[in-house]
Amino acid sequence: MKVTLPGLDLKNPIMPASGCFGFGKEFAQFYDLSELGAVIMKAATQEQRFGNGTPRVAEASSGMLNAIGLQNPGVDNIIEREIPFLQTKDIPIIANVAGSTIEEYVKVAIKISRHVHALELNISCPNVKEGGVQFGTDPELAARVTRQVVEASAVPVYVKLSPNVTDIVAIAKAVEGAGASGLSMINTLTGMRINLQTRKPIIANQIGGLSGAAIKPVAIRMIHQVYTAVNIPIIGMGGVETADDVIEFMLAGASAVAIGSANFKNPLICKEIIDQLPHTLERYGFSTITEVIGGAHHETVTAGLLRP
Amino acid sequence: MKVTLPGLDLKNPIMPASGCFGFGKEFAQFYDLSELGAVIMKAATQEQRFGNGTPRVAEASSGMLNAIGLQNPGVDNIIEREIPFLQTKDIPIIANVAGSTIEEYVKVAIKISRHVHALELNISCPNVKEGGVQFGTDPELAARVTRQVVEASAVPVYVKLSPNVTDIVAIAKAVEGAGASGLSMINTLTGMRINLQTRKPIIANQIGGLSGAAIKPVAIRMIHQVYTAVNIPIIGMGGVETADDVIEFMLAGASAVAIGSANFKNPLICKEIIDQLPHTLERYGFSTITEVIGGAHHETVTAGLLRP
Amino acid sequence: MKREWMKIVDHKEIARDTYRLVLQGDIVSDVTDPGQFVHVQVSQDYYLRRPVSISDINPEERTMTLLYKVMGQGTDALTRKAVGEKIDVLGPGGQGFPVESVGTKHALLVGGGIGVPPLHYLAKRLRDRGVKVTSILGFQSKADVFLIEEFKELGNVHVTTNDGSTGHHGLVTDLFFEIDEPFDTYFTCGPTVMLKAVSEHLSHIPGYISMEERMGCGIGACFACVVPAHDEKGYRRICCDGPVFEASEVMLT
Amino acid sequence: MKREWMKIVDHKEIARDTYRLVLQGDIVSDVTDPGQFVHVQVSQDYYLRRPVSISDINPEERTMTLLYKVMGQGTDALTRKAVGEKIDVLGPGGQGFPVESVGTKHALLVGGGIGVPPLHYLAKRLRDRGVKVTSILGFQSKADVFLIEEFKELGNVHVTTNDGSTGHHGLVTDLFFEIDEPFDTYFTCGPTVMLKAVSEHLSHIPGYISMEERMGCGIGACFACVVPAHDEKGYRRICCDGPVFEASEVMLT
Ligand SMILES: Cc1cc2nc3c(=O)[nH]c(=O)nc-3n(C[C@H](O)[C@H](O)[C@H](O)COP(=O)(O)OP(=O)(O)OC[C@H]3O[C@@H](n4cnc5c(N)ncnc54)[C@H](O)[C@@H]3O)c2cc1C
Ligand SMILES: Cc1cc2nc3c(=O)[nH]c(=O)nc-3n(C[C@H](O)[C@H](O)[C@H](O)COP(=O)(O)OP(=O)(O)OC[C@H]3O[C@@H](n4cnc5c(N)ncnc54)[C@H](O)[C@@H]3O)c2cc1C
Ligand SMILES: Cc1cc2nc3c(=O)[nH]c(=O)nc-3n(C[C@H](O)[C@H](O)[C@H](O)COP(=O)(O)O)c2cc1C
Ligand SMILES: Cc1cc2nc3c(=O)[nH]c(=O)nc-3n(C[C@H](O)[C@H](O)[C@H](O)COP(=O)(O)O)c2cc1C
Ligand code: FES
Ligand code: FES
Repeated sequence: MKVTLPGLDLKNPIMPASGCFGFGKEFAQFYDLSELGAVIMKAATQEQRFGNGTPRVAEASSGMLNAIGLQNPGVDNIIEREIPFLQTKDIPIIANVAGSTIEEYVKVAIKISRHVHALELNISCPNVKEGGVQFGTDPELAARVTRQVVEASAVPVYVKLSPNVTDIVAIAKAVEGAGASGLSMINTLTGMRINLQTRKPIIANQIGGLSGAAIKPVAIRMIHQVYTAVNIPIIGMGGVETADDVIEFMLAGASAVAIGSANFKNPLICKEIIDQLPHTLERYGFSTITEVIGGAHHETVTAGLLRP
Repeated sequence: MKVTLPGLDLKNPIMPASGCFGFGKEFAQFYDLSELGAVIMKAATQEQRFGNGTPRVAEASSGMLNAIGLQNPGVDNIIEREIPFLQTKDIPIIANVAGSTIEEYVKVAIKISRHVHALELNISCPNVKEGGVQFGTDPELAARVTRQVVEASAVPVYVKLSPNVTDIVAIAKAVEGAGASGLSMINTLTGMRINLQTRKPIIANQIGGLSGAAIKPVAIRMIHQVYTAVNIPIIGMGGVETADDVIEFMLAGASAVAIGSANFKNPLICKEIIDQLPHTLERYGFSTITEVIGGAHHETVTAGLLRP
Repeated sequence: MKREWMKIVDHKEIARDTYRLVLQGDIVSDVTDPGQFVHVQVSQDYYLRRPVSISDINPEERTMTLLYKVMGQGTDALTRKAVGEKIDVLGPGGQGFPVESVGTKHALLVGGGIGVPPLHYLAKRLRDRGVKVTSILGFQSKADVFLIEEFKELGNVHVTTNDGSTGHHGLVTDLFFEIDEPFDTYFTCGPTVMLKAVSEHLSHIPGYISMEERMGCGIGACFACVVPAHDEKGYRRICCDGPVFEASEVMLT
Repeated sequence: MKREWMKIVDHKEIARDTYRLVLQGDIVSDVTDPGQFVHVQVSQDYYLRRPVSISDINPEERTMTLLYKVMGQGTDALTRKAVGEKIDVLGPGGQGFPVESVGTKHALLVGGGIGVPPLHYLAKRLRDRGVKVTSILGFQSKADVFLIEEFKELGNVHVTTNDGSTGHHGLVTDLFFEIDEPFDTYFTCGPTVMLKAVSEHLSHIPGYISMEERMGCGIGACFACVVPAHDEKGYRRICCDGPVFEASEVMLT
């Protein structure tokens, strides 16, 4: 079940996704976090942020919308009050780094990279007015912020891509060229729900990010496309809810998988999937987890509806 | 329930979406098509097309993928063998026009526009190798093909937009500037599913278009954004399955609504929604259907979780 | 906090669109305070859980009573769950009303609509400590009224309805000056407009309010359910810092 | 074709992962040919319907028998539907095996695995017209075998299994030369590899094959289920032009 990625020795390929697991404490009451492959923390910005108005979440078919707005206690508080708890667990820690300007990204990266095993550079948060997502939709800007954060960081940088783009491959190649050690994809698709009673968008921010099973086919498609275009590993996410989903993401090209909103349905989901994974691998005829990675690209089994 | 749009006098705002209703014959065994607001036919190309290999569909959470590949009998056969049947029904007919080159689009538009009430210019089909979608992802190309088809067409042209773009507003404005009488949005989101047994994409074309309830929040978001940026009407679609959904699309800014893959779940869906719509309007306090259009933009009811 | 498939042992409509759901399981023994809630997964068709307050518990029978009102698709689907079925529950969540730590002699409980249920268990706990309890319960109309007999067993009860079809015709706040014996603390749960009105009227005494917001995780990890607070921290999470707060702690908007 | 909520009147496992589901409703009276199918909505959790062949009908009792094998999530969920429940069915769909229009005296029926069911009703209809019926039914293993007794009542039956655990050890095509009396027409349903092998072996006589493909609409409107054809039109839709075709009509790939 071991997977080795730049900066990350994963005892298994499962980790909670950023923003869906806080800084771990709440989930530690359900299971021992040391069982995880790694943990990705909630986004860190330079200063404390209070985020958007409420409501911040809405339900959708097979998914949910959120517009938290990067609420977090700020990088210093995270280093002081949150990371020490996670360091007591035997798992690599990934810090999700956000900002409104390249300078902010760099400052946060400099500080926090001294305390974690890798950074996830969040250039794809759809829920803040300034910064964040414009870096994720323009290959040049994406490359620029990546290059500077890679230089500033003491640990490998995984860039988290936005799916709300015409050409995901162009962005992926741009950040690879700028020195990213890996990719993390996908962030949420931007969406909206309207409350028929009030006739207004449900979410105070109007637009939110769609996550959950609904976006899985988009995630699989993008990972499949990017896998053949880059030479850096991909942490896949977007609608993972079962051990079968983990295999599907890895066949598409992910080297590890993050689980986001499914933690809200079932706080034990990461642990349960980790427990099921060996059996699932066996069922589909794999002997190691690394064999699965990119399998959809190099397998020669003929597709079809054949059955015995 | 009446809505009047360029070229289209709709007795109600409900119509089947292109590609999900063939040319109507199959559904005529379930109900009288004259009850519909209008009908949008399967895409027409200049020559007969055989489409992609099979499998062409796959299931997804709250949705499905398809990669039919614009299979159709060609514009001449459609005019000769399919349109006459629809003309016996008392409904406006919309022809979905596709092509690989601007010339093909123009030729199809010249021919078919003489026999229908409006065109839906399909610059967004994700499932063909050449033509189609590149026109839908580049504002300049989109404007160019729109301009020429508008010139060639005898009837108003609605341009069907692809959601697989970074900036939907830019495309919408470009085609409005090029003379489109209306917009139709959204086409499918590109996605993929992988068969864990064969380890290959389920769909022969690998990538397919995701439709159904899963994409509704993306459709609502895009319609909401585009509504304030253009002055032409929008036919909304993407996951409509209930009369409530119709209201949600119209509040976001749609003037009429098309129903696609839900016809596969329930071949009577369009008729059932038409029957329920008056009651649904009343329930949410509307006295006419036109009052709903764009309601989310100009309503003054305060949002909130207030309850009596 | 646990995730548990709890058994439905009773399920009945008790007022218009309002249901009593009695669940049995281990979560019951973890309930500490009145005003805590459980996070209910109606079925796999609904992506998010629904927060519902604990209205009462029976530790011997390992049961808890939830009272819920049909407000949308999820609660509507919940009505179709039958006795004997199991349901996926996460809880108990949050900080409830303080009982031991407040020195109240005469408590005023103010409930509005589906905000009434958590006050029931609170009233029992206060009564058990010898606190005098007076309740003002507001509903839309006669058909919506519930739990009145239960509250009457625990103290004085005043009922108001918006349409005057039973009790006082008007708002809960209309009755504050009709309560003859002075009360020293208030506890309230209901729509935000009501919470605001109550806390403004009674700003001279200590009060505790239970709040509502759409939730993601329900356990404090996602920051979906925040409410602005007056202190330096600037916010509280309703699901774990609340849902009950001291009235002076948070900003009602 | 109709959409109907049909009543489940019987539902049992009859072989490994293989279930018999008996449905009652008006759709039954619309069935014309053996080999037609119904399009089943397992539940709202599944976006697409599942095509399942009609294995038998009983017009007096207004019932139809479906035999299905658990192949994925949808068929797995189907096993949990109980007798008495209703299920959303669209049908009958498609063109079945010709019975009246073929001048066969001795028909060979070749079924593979879950392709066997539609041949059952076919065998009955052929027998009713006085046609001699010989069947070769192939399964993976002994535990997968079903309907043998039913076929035996209608003619000679040869069974093959891939692992030799019962009947002949090998493929259905191995047995073609073991059938003593000459047959003049074949009818087959099963996996595409088998259909191909059968039609190649028996290319000298007329044959009818029933095909499978993933479907969208199931009624001919979406072009999901096409198979290439030899004529100018170039394709057939399995859901409405088929699922049964003359062997020479379509290209098996
Ligand atoms: C701490 C707390 C305690 C509660 N206790 C009770 C109770 O005891 N009895 C009762 O009837 N109701 C209670 N509610 C409100 C109850 O959670 C909502 O009425 C319910 O979630 C509505 O779900 P729905 O499926 O009917 O509506 P939908 O509109 O379909 O719900 C869609 C989404 O919005 C959320 N949502 C909608 N309305 C509310 C709301 N008012 N508060 C929070 N989330 C909402 C839902 O949870 C769901 O995620 C409580 C809410 C909170 C926050
Ligand atoms: C005309 C026709 C008749 C059939 N008759 C029978 C029958 O009598 N008994 C029986 O057990 N099976 C029959 N099948 C096959 C049956 O439809 C599939 O086994 C079933 O759809 C698998 O669904 P699932 O949910 O288990 O699999 P999943 O993999 O979860 O299905 C996902 C999607 O793929 C489709 N799909 C998967 N496998 C097939 C397949 N082999 N053929 C068509 N669609 C497929 C499903 O319908 C669904 O849309 C028939 C198929 C066709 C086309
Ligand atoms: C409530 C919520 C908060 C999130 N916050 C962040 C964040 O702070 N940083 C980030 O990079 N992604 C954030 N995400 C995106 C997730 O990490 C993940 O990319 C996305 O939800 C898709 O995965 P899922 O479908 O498993 O949820 C958030 C998602 C949710 C639902
Ligand atoms: C099987 C299938 C075929 C389609 N064919 C076409 C087409 O030929 N032309 C077109 O413009 N859109 C086509 N579409 C897209 C639909 O018209 C519609 O835009 C999309 O499916 C979203 O709506 P829905 O969620 O209601 O299905 C097709 C969709 C499906 C599912
Ligand atoms: S609901 Fe997630 S923090 Fe409260
Ligand atoms: S499944 Fe739609 S045409 Fe056959």
